[in-house]
Amino acid sequence: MKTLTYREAVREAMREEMRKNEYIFLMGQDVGPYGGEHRVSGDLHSEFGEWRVKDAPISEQGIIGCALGASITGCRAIAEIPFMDFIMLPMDQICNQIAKYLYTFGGQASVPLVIRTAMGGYIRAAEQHSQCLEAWFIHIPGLKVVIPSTPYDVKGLLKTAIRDNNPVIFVEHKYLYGMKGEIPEEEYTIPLGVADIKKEGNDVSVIATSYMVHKALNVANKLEKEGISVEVVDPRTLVPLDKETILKSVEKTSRAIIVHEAPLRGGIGGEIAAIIADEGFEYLDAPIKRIGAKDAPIPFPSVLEDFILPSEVGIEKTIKELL
Amino acid sequence: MKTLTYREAVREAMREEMRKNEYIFLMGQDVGPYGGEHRVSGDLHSEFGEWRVKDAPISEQGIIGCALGASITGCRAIAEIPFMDFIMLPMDQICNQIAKYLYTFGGQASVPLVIRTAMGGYIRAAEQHSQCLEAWFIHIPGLKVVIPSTPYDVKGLLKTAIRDNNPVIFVEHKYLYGMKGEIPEEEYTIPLGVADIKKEGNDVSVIATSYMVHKALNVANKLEKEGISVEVVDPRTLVPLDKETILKSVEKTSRAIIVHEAPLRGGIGGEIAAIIADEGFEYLDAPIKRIGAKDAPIPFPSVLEDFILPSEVGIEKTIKELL
Amino acid sequence: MNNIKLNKELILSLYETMLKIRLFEKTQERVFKTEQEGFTHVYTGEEAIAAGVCANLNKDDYITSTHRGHGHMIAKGGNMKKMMAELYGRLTGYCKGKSGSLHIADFSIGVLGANGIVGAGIPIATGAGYSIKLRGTSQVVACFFGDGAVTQGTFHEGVNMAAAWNLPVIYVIENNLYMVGTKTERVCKVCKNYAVKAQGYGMPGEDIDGNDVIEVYTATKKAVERARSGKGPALLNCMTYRHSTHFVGDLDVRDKQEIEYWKARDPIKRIEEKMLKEKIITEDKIKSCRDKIQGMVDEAVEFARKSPVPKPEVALEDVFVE
Amino acid sequence: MNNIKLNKELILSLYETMLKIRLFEKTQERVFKTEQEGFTHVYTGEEAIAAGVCANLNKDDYITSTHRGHGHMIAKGGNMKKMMAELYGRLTGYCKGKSGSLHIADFSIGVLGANGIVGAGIPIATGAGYSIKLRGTSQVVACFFGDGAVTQGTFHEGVNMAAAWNLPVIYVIENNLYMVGTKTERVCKVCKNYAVKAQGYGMPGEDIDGNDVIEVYTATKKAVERARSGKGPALLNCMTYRHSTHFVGDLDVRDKQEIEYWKARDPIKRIEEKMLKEKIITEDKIKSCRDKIQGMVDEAVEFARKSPVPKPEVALEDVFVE
Ligand SMILES: Cc1ncc(C[n+]2csc(CCOP(=O)(O)OP(=O)(O)O)c2C)c(N)n1
Ligand SMILES: Cc1ncc(C[n+]2csc(CCOP(=O)(O)OP(=O)(O)O)c2C)c(N)n1
Ligand SMILES: [Mg+2]
Ligand SMILES: [Mg+2]
Repeated sequence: MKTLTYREAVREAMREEMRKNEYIFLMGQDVGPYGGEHRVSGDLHSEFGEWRVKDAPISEQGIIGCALGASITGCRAIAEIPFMDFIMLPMDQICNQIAKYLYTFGGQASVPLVIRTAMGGYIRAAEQHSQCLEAWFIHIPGLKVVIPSTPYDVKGLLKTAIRDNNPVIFVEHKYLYGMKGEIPEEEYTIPLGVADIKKEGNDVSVIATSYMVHKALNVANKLEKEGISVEVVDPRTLVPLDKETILKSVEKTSRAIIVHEAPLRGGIGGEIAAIIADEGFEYLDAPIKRIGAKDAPIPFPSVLEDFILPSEVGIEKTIKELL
Repeated sequence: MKTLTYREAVREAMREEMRKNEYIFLMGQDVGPYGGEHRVSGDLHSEFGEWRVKDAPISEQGIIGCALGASITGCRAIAEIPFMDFIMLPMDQICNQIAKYLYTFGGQASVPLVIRTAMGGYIRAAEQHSQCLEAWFIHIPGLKVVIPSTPYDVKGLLKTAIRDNNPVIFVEHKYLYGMKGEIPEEEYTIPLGVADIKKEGNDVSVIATSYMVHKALNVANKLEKEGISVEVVDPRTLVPLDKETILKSVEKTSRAIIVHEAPLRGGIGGEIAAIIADEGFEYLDAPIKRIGAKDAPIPFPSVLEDFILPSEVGIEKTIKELL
Repeated sequence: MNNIKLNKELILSLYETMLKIRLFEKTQERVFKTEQEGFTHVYTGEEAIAAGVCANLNKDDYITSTHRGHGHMIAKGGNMKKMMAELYGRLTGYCKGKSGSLHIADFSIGVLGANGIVGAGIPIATGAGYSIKLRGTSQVVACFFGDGAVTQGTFHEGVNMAAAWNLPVIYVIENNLYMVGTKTERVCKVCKNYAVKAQGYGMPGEDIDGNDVIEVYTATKKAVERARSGKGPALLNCMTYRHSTHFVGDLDVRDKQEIEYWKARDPIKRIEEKMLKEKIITEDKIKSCRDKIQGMVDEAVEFARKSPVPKPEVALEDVFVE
Repeated sequence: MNNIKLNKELILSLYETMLKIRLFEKTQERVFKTEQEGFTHVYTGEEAIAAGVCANLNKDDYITSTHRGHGHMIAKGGNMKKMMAELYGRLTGYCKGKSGSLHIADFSIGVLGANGIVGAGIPIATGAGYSIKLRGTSQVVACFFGDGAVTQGTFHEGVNMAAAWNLPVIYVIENNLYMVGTKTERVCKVCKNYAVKAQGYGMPGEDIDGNDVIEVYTATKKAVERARSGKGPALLNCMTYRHSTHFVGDLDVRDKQEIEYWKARDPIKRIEEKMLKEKIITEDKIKSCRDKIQGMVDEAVEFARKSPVPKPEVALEDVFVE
């Protein structure tokens, strides 16, 4: 085992896969000599050179379109959109083009590409640099959506995503880049569609994603001392979604809370709640609760941002209200 | 009372409001002398002239940005995006700019504009001309979202939307444009945030939007003869959402089915189901069901499109399974 | 082969390609109305562009196409039967009958797909160019789009990247003066001499007569040679006019005189006249050529008609690949 | 006022504006590190552009701004106290302390907002121009953005519409050769002489020395007069260089010599030398001017420090207006 940051784990996954396949390339603003907006690409440019680690103009549609064009003609692109907020610009390329290419042309060409992007707040970056938009992508058939919460997960899932022959929206978290975790020395991958129970428990299931997994774990560890047993389920991938693991957890606990950082309304919490309210209805002893950002854009100073975004206090309160 | 098509009702709403306020203008591709991609603007160009009914280039970001810039400097824009699929192009202008303008600048400038767009399939227009994307917009704080199902509603709601000082995403339906309905001779408006019970019933609540309202009504009318009493609730606006009316209906019937045309996963059905599974949990006698498009892009020939999109047969089947 | 005088075989083959497109589209206009679903945009009047451009391409070169894409497919060597079957929504079609007129592709001959989103193919073509560079082949890409598409941000972004990185892409504007029912000059000050835009990206651009197949061919030849030798992209602005309405069944808001002016410059009539004058062909040969091609088209229609309609479940295939 | 020789008062006032920006930004760089949250991009080195452009604008003229927007605000007449309070996240700030350095606006003086999305302000400026046309006033819009923003589709779409419709918008490129840590020439072949792009849209464009405030002023004057008289937009490509890193605290990947080269062309040093040479100002006056302005900036800092932090509930205000 070795200790890597989430950022390093991402880089290592790319490095290992790029060494194996010379047609994989990374493209994005400042991914080259500068080392990436969040310093994720680091030294990849010096190892792989100009054409495999490509600095792009501020042309998000161009970047994603280019990644698509290359990926249907023998390459595998990894495109970086450093703030998920900017992903609004290439939505057409992602959702009208990439997601539908295989389907529209009757299976003629697959699109083996990964769009790496970083979501999330808690970094005082204000309204246009803090959003979480994963919910948009689960709504578009043809895209896989991955949202890892730990260094271990991010490395194993990114390697799988790069090898996948389908387009993957790979959602990192800015706040997590600095987080350290244990990583095996040997190579490993994690399949898409397999949730991870980050902590077992019996009283309530908290289904949380990305950075919220850590907040949920902190609360769970705290409540354990108070005799409340919280199960924390991390779906890890949203498409495909491992609903069996989620439903099994709810079957055990009879109570479900879904926590995500994105605004509550229209977030993935609705989707997960709806699955439980349909397929797990008989298991439930209490209303399904959702926790997400309050109904406002994300302001920058800590006093305001922390008020809008989910907090451990809020998660704890909801758990206690539900029991 | 007079009879107008949905298309004519939209046009009449614009005409009436534009006559009252000379700073309202309509901008979009082909809205001018050609009369609109769906012939909605019709003769407005000849009444209001070049600057108030403005043909735009194929620049969706430009159109929406232009609408924004005009609407914070004394005008009120109505921007037309004739196929909702194309709204992927100006997502940044809509969701990073328009939705956040008032908030980001601390309330300094409101953004009184309406983006009119037409969603929907059943017209054999294939993967990139058939989508319903209303779910994306409810997820972005700062946008109102309206989705009318009848000529009466579309006129009254559009007039309100145009007068609203906030940005409104106004989602028409291509299939409905030709539908006729009764409209009062005298002026009227419909407030945002008020659902409409399109048919009362006691056995099950079907919450449906846009064209699906009509499919639900057809099924309800059919089942009535079989002794099954279906209540059809049309939220009409998604933000603000009239959850009281929805919850009250579920309180009465104890059963809920949500029907929308967009793909099931990530659709507004999840949001509505989650609200019911939380705030209406105690009313429920059965799982909450959702009906939406199957998990695929939308193919063009009727045999395939009709298989992917929700059908009356499917709605009927789900109702019967639930009872 | 010298620059201006093309050899007889080449001219004949350009002519034949144009004729294939014309007769396919004329037939499509007719059968669409009664036998197909959806929408269709035909290419009549613009045949010289697809023919002149694609005659310079090898089978493994790429093209990206548009909503008005049948001509590109035919010129790149597409199979008319599979095309027509697709337009009829039949399982034997290029896309299993799923996608119809707006969305034809044949990856086996480098047709990377027509596109329902105006301008969206431009960065995709740039990406194919990037792939060529990375893989180190000598392929090129021809990227077709309309004069309206030039007003899309994707044009700007895609072309800039290709120019910056010397990618082997030929950007071909099919400048038919209109975007649906709006004259492009109403929304774009510089729109007839688009070549000037190329300077702003640091690449060559040329305004050419898009109804003169030989001019299109020779301008493309230069651009393709340049691109293959690693010197980067070029922009070709081909002036033309569509004979049809925007889509079949649409109203026509265009000026009668304008239509007449352009019909007199019909690219097929022009090449026929030239060939007759230069004795490359005879009236008889023209007729037999037309008959032969119409026969192929009719066969394609027959094939489509007889082909099976997909089962509903086909609609769930190809969302993901293994 | 004639074209080349500006009068003394005007030069002094341009100088004063530049100095305000410089001292505000130097102070901001310092206080940011220990007293503020978030991110901040400063404008040092580029002052001549905001000063020279905005000196041509009336209070009711509009500007749109960027992530590097403090200079635009000051040049348009913004209140330093409200600015600094915003940077500190205080309730007395321009945006109630919600949005910080990246998002300052003052609608009362026509500043329609800084923007965290590169290039997004460009179509918004076009829309303000459209509004002027529709309302029939004689206002103009100045739209600021960087050389990197030129590679955005929004640039292309926004500028094309203004050119097509003769909207009164001056598009001002602050061309500092970089986009974060990447030299623009690596991703854009034509990037120092951006004016050539203007031709592609059918509007005038000029490449100018953005570190010469008088050149910026006179070029803008011409463009503003043209726009006010209904003749349409113009593009000004102002070459400049930022003294700071991309954001405060970022690493600097730029060449030392390049930095030295440009620091020697510091716009403030240049105008000071010119004024001294032409006896428009004395060394003493420069000093007292600097002291006076630094005093204003310090007052702004004090104001900010003493201002109340917003209550958490402020975060829920302004999502919608009545
Ligand atoms: C992004 C987008 N906006 C609008 C449309 C609707 N539309 C379809 S074709 C067309 C006009 C295209 O004009 P041009 O590029 O000149 O091609 P032409 O039809 O003239 O061949 C428009 C506006 C679309 N398909 N995609
Ligand atoms: C759409 C978008 N893409 C990327 C970024 C990240 N980003 C912030 S500033 C910047 C560089 C901008 O360069 P330029 O326009 O030249 O302005 P400068 O910083 O040089 O003043 C980038 C890429 C962003 N904010 N928005
Ligand atoms: Mg055209
Ligand atoms: Mg720059």
